[in-house]
Amino acid sequence: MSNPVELKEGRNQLFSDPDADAARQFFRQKSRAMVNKVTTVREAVKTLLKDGDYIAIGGFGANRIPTAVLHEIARQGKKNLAFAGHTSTHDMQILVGGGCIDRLDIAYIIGLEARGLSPSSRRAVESGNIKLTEWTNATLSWRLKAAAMGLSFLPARNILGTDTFNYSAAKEILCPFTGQKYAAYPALYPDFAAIHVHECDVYGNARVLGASVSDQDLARASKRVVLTTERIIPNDEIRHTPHATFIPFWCVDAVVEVPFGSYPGNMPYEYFSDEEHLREWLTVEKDPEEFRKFYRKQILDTKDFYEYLELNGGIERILKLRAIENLVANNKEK
Amino acid sequence: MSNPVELKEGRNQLFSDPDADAARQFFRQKSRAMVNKVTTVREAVKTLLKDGDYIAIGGFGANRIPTAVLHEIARQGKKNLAFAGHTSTHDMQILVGGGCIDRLDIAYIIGLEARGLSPSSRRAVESGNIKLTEWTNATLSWRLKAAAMGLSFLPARNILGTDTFNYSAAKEILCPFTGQKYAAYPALYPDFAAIHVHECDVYGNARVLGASVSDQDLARASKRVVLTTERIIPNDEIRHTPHATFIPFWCVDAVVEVPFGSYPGNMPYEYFSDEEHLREWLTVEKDPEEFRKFYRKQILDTKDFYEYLELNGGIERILKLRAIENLVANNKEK
Amino acid sequence: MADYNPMELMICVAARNLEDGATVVVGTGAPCAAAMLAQKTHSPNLTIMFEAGGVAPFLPSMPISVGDSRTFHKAILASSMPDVMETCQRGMVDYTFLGGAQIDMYGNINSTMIGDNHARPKVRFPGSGGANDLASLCWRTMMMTPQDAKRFTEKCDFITSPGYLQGGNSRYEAGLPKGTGPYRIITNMAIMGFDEISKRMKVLSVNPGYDREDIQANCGFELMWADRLTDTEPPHADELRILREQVDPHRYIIGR
Amino acid sequence: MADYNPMELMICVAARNLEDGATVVVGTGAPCAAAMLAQKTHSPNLTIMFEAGGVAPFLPSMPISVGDSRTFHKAILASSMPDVMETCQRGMVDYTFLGGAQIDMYGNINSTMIGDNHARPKVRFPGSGGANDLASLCWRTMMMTPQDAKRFTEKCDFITSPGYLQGGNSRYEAGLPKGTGPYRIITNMAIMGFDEISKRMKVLSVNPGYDREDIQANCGFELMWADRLTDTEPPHADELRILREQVDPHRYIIGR
Repeated sequence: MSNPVELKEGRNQLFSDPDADAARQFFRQKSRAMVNKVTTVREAVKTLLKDGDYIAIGGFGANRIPTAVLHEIARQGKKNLAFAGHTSTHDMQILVGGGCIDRLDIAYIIGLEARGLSPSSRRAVESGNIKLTEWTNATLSWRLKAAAMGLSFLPARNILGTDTFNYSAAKEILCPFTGQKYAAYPALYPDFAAIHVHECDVYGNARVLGASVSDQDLARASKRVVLTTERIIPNDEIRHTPHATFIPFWCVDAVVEVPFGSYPGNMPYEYFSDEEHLREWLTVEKDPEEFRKFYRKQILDTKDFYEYLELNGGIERILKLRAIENLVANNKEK
Repeated sequence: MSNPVELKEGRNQLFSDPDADAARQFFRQKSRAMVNKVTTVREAVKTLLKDGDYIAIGGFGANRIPTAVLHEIARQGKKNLAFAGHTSTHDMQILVGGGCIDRLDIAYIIGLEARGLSPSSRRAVESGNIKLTEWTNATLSWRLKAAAMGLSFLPARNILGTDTFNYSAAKEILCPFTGQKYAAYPALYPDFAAIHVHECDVYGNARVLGASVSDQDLARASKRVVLTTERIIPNDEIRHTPHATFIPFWCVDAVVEVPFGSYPGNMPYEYFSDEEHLREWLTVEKDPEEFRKFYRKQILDTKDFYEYLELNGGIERILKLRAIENLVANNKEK
Repeated sequence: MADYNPMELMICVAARNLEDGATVVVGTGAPCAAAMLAQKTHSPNLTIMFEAGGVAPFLPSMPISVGDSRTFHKAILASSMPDVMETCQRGMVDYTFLGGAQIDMYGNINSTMIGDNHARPKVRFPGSGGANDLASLCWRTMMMTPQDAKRFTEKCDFITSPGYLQGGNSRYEAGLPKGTGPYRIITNMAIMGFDEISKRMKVLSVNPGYDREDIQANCGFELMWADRLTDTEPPHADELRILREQVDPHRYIIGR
Repeated sequence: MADYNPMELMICVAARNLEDGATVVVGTGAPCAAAMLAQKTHSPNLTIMFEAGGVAPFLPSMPISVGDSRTFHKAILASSMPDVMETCQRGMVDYTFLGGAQIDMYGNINSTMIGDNHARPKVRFPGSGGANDLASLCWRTMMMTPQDAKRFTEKCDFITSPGYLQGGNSRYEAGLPKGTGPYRIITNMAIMGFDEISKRMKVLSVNPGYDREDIQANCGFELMWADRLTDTEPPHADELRILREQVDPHRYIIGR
């Protein structure tokens, strides 16, 4: 087949293997038994994540994030991780603070949206010590979807003609039916994913309320998946409304019940983000030394997520954030 | 780029245009206003479907099908339609009986699963009067997904090496990352789709309970969409649980409230399929003349779906089917 | 002859091949019965999936459609056809069962048509439905079928669903996922597997009441034979009891 | 000077470009304010969408994240990022708004970095997020930005999001959807569109208090000028009242 159109390729590195047969070989031996998977955050991170792995985090920035798992990754000193930066903001702050990352698929990880930029994430990315490959939010979504579908690539119509393409690892292809030029995105099969959900049963059958971002695909695409959940619910409840199941058990390796587990992030219908605490991060990050101390106190020297939560106001703080989430002006009466 | 691998192509005809830019031009002028779209089946079919269109039907065979719309298509004598035969069984019986179809993307349309084969659908397909292109259930699913995604094609790993491929309109392509051979499927943007749902508001924001088959993609892929619904619910109810919305209003052109509208098909949680009536179809179809009379009486001579339902036992029949659906042994007491 | 019929034998044998903790996509009829029997005997943790979206239901009775309400009755998931098919494509589904009018020595299956003109077939069958998809994408494909020389044919009129195509590595060279393919063909006479290298059909065990000559005489191509050919273990009393009392009490399947 | 600030002007002008019945994907800040203002004035039936999945919410206040609870408060749909992006890709989304550190004469936008070494940038910005996606896939892209000669640059250090690329038909030749592209650049000084043929930035109207010389002096490339150059209509009292009282009562955006 002669091809008069020159097809371009992004020049940057691909940090994960898109091969669908290689992924299938992994999934072939992954357990599909519906067994009780309840464990601790410590155990889940210890057994399911190893140095050098490619990781991805559910939710969106500071919304519905598995904070307990992120802290524990830092606490256990995991190193040389590659990270899918698909609007990953507070998650990036935690992982960068712990020095856990050396490769980054970057779409949006420095800004905390309307809150401003993270000085430490920015320093890390400007330092040259982290390898960067450019993508966009949609490309990372579609890279996960390609994997969830069991493919090695998907075509799409964005990023063509830009430097975002030039510094990605995408490739141009032609539609065999129309001749139209497309960007082809390599499937992204993360080694490890952590997702915080509203409710799941002990087997990992999970429900998410509100916007789901890319988590349906993320759970399916990832080789090992940890769920933290606001609450564990009976399997009967899952079976009562099977079309509401968002993640089925066979995707999931570990379940940990972590109420308030998205703190300081927003958990829809549960509690709003702690904007004061997030502002404290952005302020203290300006001075690397101050940030180191803050990070040690908040994360490395706390034994678990509950100690961290207690340090920042505990359940009383959550009740205030719940009032904000519920658009109640003031919860003094409670 | 020199390419040592010979890439094969299916030899049969493509009945719809996969071009994504052509579809975008259509969608650009499609109304996105959230306005009251409630109408009648007659008006919806009259204004939204024209002879020669490519149509697709929601649900799965004799489960959650928009019977009222199917009957009305026959009653209005629509002709030369192309049809997406993705486990379309009772829908195919109705459309074939009305002589509405002349092109068929065929995956599964002759058998009624455990009930046996439809003699009239079989005769139609064996006659040579309907152009056939072979696909599978998954390929038609993915062709709709390609359109729902706004693409002109998607890759997949099935049908390679078979006559199903040879008599399709698929093409082989290579993954630009792994060199792996894939089947490429042309996007399917139907001109018209009808979907029966459990509940929707007057704007077309709809919910489906139970297995959803391909209807989420079908609603998004299709240029004009009619919903029939067991019940119209308030918009407030949609806004109360926005993650439960299965089809958003901007996909939908017309909404018709048709309680029991999947009869004689199964409607999950509402009523089971009428196996006696479906058996009557399969029996009477054996004799073309008998079938013509039956079809005239049941469909062409009834003025609407309710008259058809009444002819076959009316709401009392539905109550019996509801008891079966609910696994109640006997509903005599009701 | 023992106190069971060929359908009961085939279902019991099929069920034994579904180990605990595995996933299987089934259709209506005998495959669904085999999966239900496996679940009620040695594989309580077998996940049964249906292509329209139902996964891991408590099946109250035999479904009449792979999309009817029974297929997601108290299920873990009532999802979509693409979700189920993509789960297969991702390599998470171990088994499936197919039927067909013809099968050749490489396990290729015809459920589309008889004749040589696709536009005007002598006989048209239902076609692929999800059969090609499942045969392409699940790890192991099984078939339960009565055996005769017409059905077990030298050459399918139409290859609807892929077996090992032309044998050897041709299946994977065509692009189908590595390591997938036909696994067991369970007939009234024998249980067949496939030769590791040539990918030709190979008899593994002989059912009670039949011998090698019967089996070859009722096959339109030359069969290979396992070095250690065994006798098929007949249905156990327990299997038969559960199959008859709990799985198919109305004898929809086993009464055929 | 009239009784409004440049941000208020830009938001009012942007809002007027969002007609009733249209769809728009917005981020946090000024674009969201413009969409809310349009909805509360002439476009009650404007559908506001957020890339994390929220569609058509009753926004109780300005979201702080495009994925926070506000973005799907009493919404029509709380969906997923791929669903929203695919809706854009399918051609169902009319408008979007972008921001950036640099913009060139073809409307290409840099929100990634300053410098010439991608691995070690002088300054790193947030990067694309969903910006490239929305600029590629929505029909019309708008930008609200203060205007100066550094930001309006001859050449972006990095093209994060596509405008008309190298002008003419280059955007569509690159494969981006036909008919899409930058539509309005709304600054404190002027409103710009793009020339139909060359696709170069063209001033359409001049804001109160500025003249042609100001506008060209604060632009790093040569601007084109509309044949019928108009004066930008300043914010109406009604627009300002609704913006200040209902859209942004805490002056998060308009107080900047």
